[in-house]
Amino acid sequence: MNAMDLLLWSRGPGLGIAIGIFLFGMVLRLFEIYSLGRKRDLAPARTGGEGSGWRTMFTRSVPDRAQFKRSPVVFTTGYIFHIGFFIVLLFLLPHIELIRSISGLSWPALPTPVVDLIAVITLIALIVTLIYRIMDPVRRLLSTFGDYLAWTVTFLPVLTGYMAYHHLLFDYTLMLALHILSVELLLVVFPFTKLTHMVTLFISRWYNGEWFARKGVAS
Amino acid sequence: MNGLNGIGVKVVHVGGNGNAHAVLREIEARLQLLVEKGEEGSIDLSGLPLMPEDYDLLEETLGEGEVVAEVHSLGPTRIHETGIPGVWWVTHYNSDDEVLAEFIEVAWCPEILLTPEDDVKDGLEALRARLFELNPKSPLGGAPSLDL
Amino acid sequence: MTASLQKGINALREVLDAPIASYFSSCVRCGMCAEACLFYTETKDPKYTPIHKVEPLRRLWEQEYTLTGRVKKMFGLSKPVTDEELEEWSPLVYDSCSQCGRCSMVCPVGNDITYMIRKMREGMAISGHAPEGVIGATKRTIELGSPMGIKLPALQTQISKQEAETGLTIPIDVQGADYMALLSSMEIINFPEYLGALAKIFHNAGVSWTLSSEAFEATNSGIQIGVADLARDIVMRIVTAAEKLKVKSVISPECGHAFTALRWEGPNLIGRPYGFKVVHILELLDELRSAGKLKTTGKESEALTYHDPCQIARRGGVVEQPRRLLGDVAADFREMSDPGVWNWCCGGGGGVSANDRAEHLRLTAFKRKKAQLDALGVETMVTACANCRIVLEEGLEHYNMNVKVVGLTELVAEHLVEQEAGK
Amino acid sequence: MRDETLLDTLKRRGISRRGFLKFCATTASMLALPPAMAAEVAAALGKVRRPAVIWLSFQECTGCTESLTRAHSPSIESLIFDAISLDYHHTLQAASGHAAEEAREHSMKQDWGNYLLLVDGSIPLKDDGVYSTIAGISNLQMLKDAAAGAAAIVSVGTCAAYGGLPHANPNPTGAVSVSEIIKDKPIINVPGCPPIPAVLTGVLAHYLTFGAIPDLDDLGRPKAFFGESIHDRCYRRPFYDQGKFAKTFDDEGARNGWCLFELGCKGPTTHNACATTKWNGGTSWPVQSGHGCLGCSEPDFWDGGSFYKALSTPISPVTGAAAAAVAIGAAAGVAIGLANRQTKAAAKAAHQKATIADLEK
Amino acid sequence: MNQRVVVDPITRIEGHLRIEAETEGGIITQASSSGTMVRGIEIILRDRDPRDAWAFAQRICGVCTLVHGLASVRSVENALNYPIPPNAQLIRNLMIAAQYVHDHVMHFYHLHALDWVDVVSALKADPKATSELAQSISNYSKSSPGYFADMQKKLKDFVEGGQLGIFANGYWGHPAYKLPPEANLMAVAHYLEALSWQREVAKLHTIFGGKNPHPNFLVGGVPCAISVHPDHPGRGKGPHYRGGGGATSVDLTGLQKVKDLITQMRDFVDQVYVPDTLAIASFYKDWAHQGEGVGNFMTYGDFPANGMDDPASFMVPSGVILNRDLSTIHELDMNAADHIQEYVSHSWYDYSVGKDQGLHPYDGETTLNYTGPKPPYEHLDVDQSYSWLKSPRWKGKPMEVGPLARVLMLHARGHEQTRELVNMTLRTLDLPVEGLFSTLGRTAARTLETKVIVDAMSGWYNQLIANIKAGDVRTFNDKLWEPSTWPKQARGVGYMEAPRGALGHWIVIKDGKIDNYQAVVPSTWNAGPRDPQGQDGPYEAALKGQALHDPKQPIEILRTIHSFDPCIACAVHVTDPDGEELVKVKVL
Repeated sequence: MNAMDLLLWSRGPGLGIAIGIFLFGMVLRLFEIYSLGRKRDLAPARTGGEGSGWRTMFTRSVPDRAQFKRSPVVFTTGYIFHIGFFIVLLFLLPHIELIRSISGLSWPALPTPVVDLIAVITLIALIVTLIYRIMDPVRRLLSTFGDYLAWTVTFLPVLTGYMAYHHLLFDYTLMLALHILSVELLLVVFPFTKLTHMVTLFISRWYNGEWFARKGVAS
Repeated sequence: MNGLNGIGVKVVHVGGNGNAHAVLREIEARLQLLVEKGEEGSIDLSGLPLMPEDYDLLEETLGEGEVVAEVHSLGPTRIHETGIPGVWWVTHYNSDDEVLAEFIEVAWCPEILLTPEDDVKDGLEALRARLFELNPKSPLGGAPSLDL
Repeated sequence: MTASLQKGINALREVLDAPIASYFSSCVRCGMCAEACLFYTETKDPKYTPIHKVEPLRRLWEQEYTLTGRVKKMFGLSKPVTDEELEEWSPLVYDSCSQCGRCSMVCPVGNDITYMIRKMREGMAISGHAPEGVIGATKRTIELGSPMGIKLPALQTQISKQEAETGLTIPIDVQGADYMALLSSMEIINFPEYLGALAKIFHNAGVSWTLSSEAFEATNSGIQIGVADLARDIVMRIVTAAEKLKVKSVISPECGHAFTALRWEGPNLIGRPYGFKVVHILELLDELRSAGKLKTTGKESEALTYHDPCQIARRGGVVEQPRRLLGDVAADFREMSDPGVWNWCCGGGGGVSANDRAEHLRLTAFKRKKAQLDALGVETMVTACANCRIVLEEGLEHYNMNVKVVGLTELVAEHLVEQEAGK
Repeated sequence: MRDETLLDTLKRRGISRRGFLKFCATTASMLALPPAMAAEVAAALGKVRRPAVIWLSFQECTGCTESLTRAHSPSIESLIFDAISLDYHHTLQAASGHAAEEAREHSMKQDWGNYLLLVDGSIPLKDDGVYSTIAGISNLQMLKDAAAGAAAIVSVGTCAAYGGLPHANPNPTGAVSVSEIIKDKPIINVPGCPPIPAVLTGVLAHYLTFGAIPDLDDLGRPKAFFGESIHDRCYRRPFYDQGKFAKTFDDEGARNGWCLFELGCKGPTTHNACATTKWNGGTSWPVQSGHGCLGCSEPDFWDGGSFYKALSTPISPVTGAAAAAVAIGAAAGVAIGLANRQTKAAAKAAHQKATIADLEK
Repeated sequence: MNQRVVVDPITRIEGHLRIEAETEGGIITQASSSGTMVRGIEIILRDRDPRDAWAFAQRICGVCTLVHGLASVRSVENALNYPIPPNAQLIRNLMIAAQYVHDHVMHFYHLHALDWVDVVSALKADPKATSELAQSISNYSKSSPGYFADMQKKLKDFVEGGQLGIFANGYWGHPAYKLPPEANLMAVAHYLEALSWQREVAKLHTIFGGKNPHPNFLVGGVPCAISVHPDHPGRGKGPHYRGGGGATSVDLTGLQKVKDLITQMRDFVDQVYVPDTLAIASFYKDWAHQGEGVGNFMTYGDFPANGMDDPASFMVPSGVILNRDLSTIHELDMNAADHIQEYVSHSWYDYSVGKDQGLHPYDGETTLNYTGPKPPYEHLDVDQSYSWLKSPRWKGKPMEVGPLARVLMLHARGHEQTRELVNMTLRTLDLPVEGLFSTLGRTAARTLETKVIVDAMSGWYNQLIANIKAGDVRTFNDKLWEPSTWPKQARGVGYMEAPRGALGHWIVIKDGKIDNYQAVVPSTWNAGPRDPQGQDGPYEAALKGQALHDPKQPIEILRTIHSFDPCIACAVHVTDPDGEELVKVKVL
């Protein structure tokens, strides 16, 4: 199999398989979660919790100031790699074209050198995150194989995308194929690792926000 | 109606790609070699993608020199010395006047302008032959020899 | 597998619900919850990271309720939950968690870790991995009616004393009173002034109230140890008494977990809403105050601060009321750092104070409160939880700190505008 | 004449030493050799002899041959007259039928082991190759016979190099490339649909000059011409970097020469010399005229998705797979949901009311 | 003596074609035309994006490299009712015209000339006399004695070198060659001139389409944005200014180049192609009575002035002429189920409705089913299926398409310039009008229509420039570009006059994808096998009755076959009636 075959496979059947596994996995996960049910709270609430549930989905993205001071590295690198990852994902023209071809939606792209710079920053933030995970006793204790796997499959698309753009290691065709494959790996691994948090965190935050709100506390 | 003169034209250029700078640096290095060690060299301009702006920059920086020459063999070859002595601009055309190749030569004199030694030898014979035709009795006539 | 472990795991299977599944699905092991937990911040021991404390629960969820977990289990790739492990986890679930809920506030993905620990205790307790001290308290509550073993005669003694002190009648078993007050055994033994304070305030405000001889104890060890069946029995005593007396409301005393148990968990434990309302005493006082029925005079001149009991503030939603009340009676109120819903626990909530084995850890954790107080330089610390009060006093004593702890209700009572007595 | 060197030929045609020097300099430039190599080219060309060339056409459209006739430097006539001896070529040769076949057989016999074999078109293997025959002989047989005596093979065009259009899905005739069949001869792939004539003549010039095949990439293409992607050498590349893209074929961006990526240009993954050599004597090339690169010098480019869909998009719609996955996911979800509920219900059923006694282990 | 003649391969054509012919006493009594190569492009096209189809279809042929691409684009536009801007129409006309001029000249000199011109004989020519001959028929500048002497020397060097390359094994000296040495030398010189000329004029495609062969096309217009702007002054500087460095190749320099190329084309046609045709034809007048064919002629029409929806604006009109009757022109309907049908009774295909039924292309099927002999084979069974070509018929009748059909149609419809040119030709060659229905007529018609078309190019060019000057630079209509704007189902036909004749692509689109695609190409009309009624195709009919001077050197077959300008791969052998091969025939 040559580089072009690999690219065609990754853009064709590979993508279908990856998206299939991703959606299969995510739908399954949601069923797994919701099938466990939740008892209705019979205690009279101070305030309705739903609104607060929705609100917490977003407000929880902003840390409490004191809390930020306690873990600046985790917060800062976390912010940078999340935001960087999504800028690269959503504002590089080829990615927008992908989204447009699937969903019909599109928006203006950022200049490629800007995205390139952000990719580098994202990579650095991810590396710092990994180092911190290895060095910091709490994160080291908590970390499982799945955490390192999730880190790897997140890191690879950014790295291979950067390498493809700069023609590093392999020629662009092969590098692009590897880039797309790395994204497909991400999609395949996604539902079965903590990467599901991208979806389930909204569920969790809703539960959390709703729970606190019933007690009259904005969480 | 079929004239193009009536059309106002905007020529949109896409901006240089910076390769002119690379070429100029290389010229500088080669020129230094020529001065210090007498080494001649040339740069193939078709090896690098140059935008019109890059050409402009190259031409503007190098300027026009004193010598212009043209060789006619397998189509014309046009040569001019740039405003930097020792830096020659050599363009080979085919018989349809299309550019075949383009070089910047850094040399005392571009190689293609030098007369090949074999041609000089042939030329000497030819001249003697013509002299002989003019005056078969001249001391040189009739016995052309390369020994001279 | 032992029968007890079987029971424990069965209990965990029962309590695992959609929120927990979502929480475990969302956790990214970022470790930020560690920084929110005073047992970690004061020890720097990573095992006290809140989410780590529910690791056995996570594994059980994965094995029982996910496809990948089931597959892994089928191929013997997952580690089963064992008695040894639960024993190892017992100090993490009981000793180093006061159920303060702070981690639930900081988790970036929104996990309510406190909720998970509460649920995990259901399995721990039933499989015999609860600490001795907490088991004892629970036993006493069930068998004697109160965790400290206090019975009605002891209360009656205190009632008499307070009636004498205040010159007011303290009503008991009055049918149709508006409010039925509850007490925590800590108050009965250590802070009986609270009862007097109530009498004075209600007298002044003209509130009709009563105590119940059948259910005066508000604390609920069943909640702390984490056995819903027991907690239900305990709650049921109060519900039965209140409904028998046909009161409109039940007043939860200055006790954190009692409020949580009665106000938030109670209806869910008994499986139906109450026929009465539950208010915290601070809520009631604040209501009276805004209705103009609570008139105070004079203010404390010395610098004081307020310690928010976790279950009342963060987990109970009573945050502004104490501050308004204090505004009336304190001239030099100083807010602690991280106030209100961001407060730091005294270290003894969630059954930790009843857990002898945790004493050293609790005192270590108290360093957080010490640092807060040191930064503030106050002489008095007001609070609204008898358990907090005890724990704080022990901590202050341990660290030789010269700070007085008072209950807010008593403080308010001291500044009441006196009206004609003996109505 | 077969023993005459190229220098002899040129001299006989009255070309001076200066002319030869120029010829070598331009050849070196075309082959992307450093200018200093011109002297080596001269030395080599001074000695080489005209090789016999046999050109076989199989499943093709003659576009490759047409392309060769558009070669500018060297032109096809100078190639035919000066550089090579084109002994068999369907479209150009005078002879037909048996005479043509005889010319081929004669040339093969005379230069056995030394001739260059050029092939355009793919070779159908399905059903014993009935889908393409010449003189009643299957393409496969003719290729094998001719390849046996070749010094080297040049696969001209994408069909011969990689199977090309006949090989595209569903490949009704079982078409394959030359390299799928011939394994024991050096093969130079000169893909393109059609290939750039200068690339083909350049490859021939290289073979003539050095008597060996040029450096090839892993797809068997000469690195000198296929070493870089269209995108990297494209004059519109700065616009890609600036994020300026034509959105349709006739908007301001299109008229201003902005990048055609969004319109499906396959330049980034296509290796060819179009951007530098251009087409038809440097007149223009697809991107310069305004259409994205089709990627025609790459294997399986016909099956690389629509020519108008950006390189980063799926080749085939994923909606079907997505819908199926959601459906299967939901079915599996319902199944595991039921199982979960059963587990929970069983746990509830097994619940025995806790007593104080249970607390002690 | 009866012989079966099989010719394989025929060279100097595009593709692979084979003809088997029965001869009786040196006269062909029945010929069978067989295409021996198939790629299944129609099968490959299924389920693809209709907007991509042109690129696939274009690769049907690399010689008439433009026509299938354009027919494909037109079929999609017809199906979607997709209008294109006037500039796109003009640019397409220019590109089609350039294809004609390029293709016809190349056909004449490089594919056809060697049937009439003896290369070896040219060595005997007197350059001075050649110069006089050349100057007597044309004012072409390259006509000095020195020029022809140089040319002769070049040829001589080549021949003396002993390695004849592409000229090897030609039947030089065959008695059928009638030209004097001087005419042969002139023709050989022009053979080389035309090689260099065609390289140049192909550039018109390169400017608009990016490359040639296989320039690019676009559904909805042309893919070459015009980068001139009416509001801005020009720019350009110095002796080294190369031009063309603008945004696109269709800039000021590019348009000027187009103008120069049109002049270059016209000059060559006027000064070389037309005079050479007449000069060579004057030596072969006997060929005005041979190789006629079926006598039915058909055109679809092309070169619209107002878009494809207005056939009245076509420069080349459509119509059908039956039995040489120029007085009656039958109208044809591309969409009518009973007008155009393809038969497979002698083709290696299956139809679901049975092999003897004809199918309109919309319902066309492409199911490969080879039933011929296993290769290597000596002959085909011409009573059964014997070709990869189908047999298209109009109302059941075989039709000849191509230059002769067009010239006849223009003539019959009263096109003035065509009438003048035809009359001039007939006068010059002293031939009756019936002389057109022949091998010679076919070749001459090709030359004449080239003249008509090259003369029309300036008009389209001027109109394009006028539009640009007026500020209209539109080249593409994006309204129906997105498949989401299309109906769920649509079908259309894209047709054009390709250099080799009437070309149609029928497309059925379903859910934004190709559901069925059928191309009926000129060479299928001309070279297709017999139909169920046993009616010959035009090639077969044209060879019928042909006398062969020497069956071993059947130059006559090549002359007639080449006069059609075949665009397929074929082959011819000679075998006896029992199928036993007698002799393999060498063909020039």
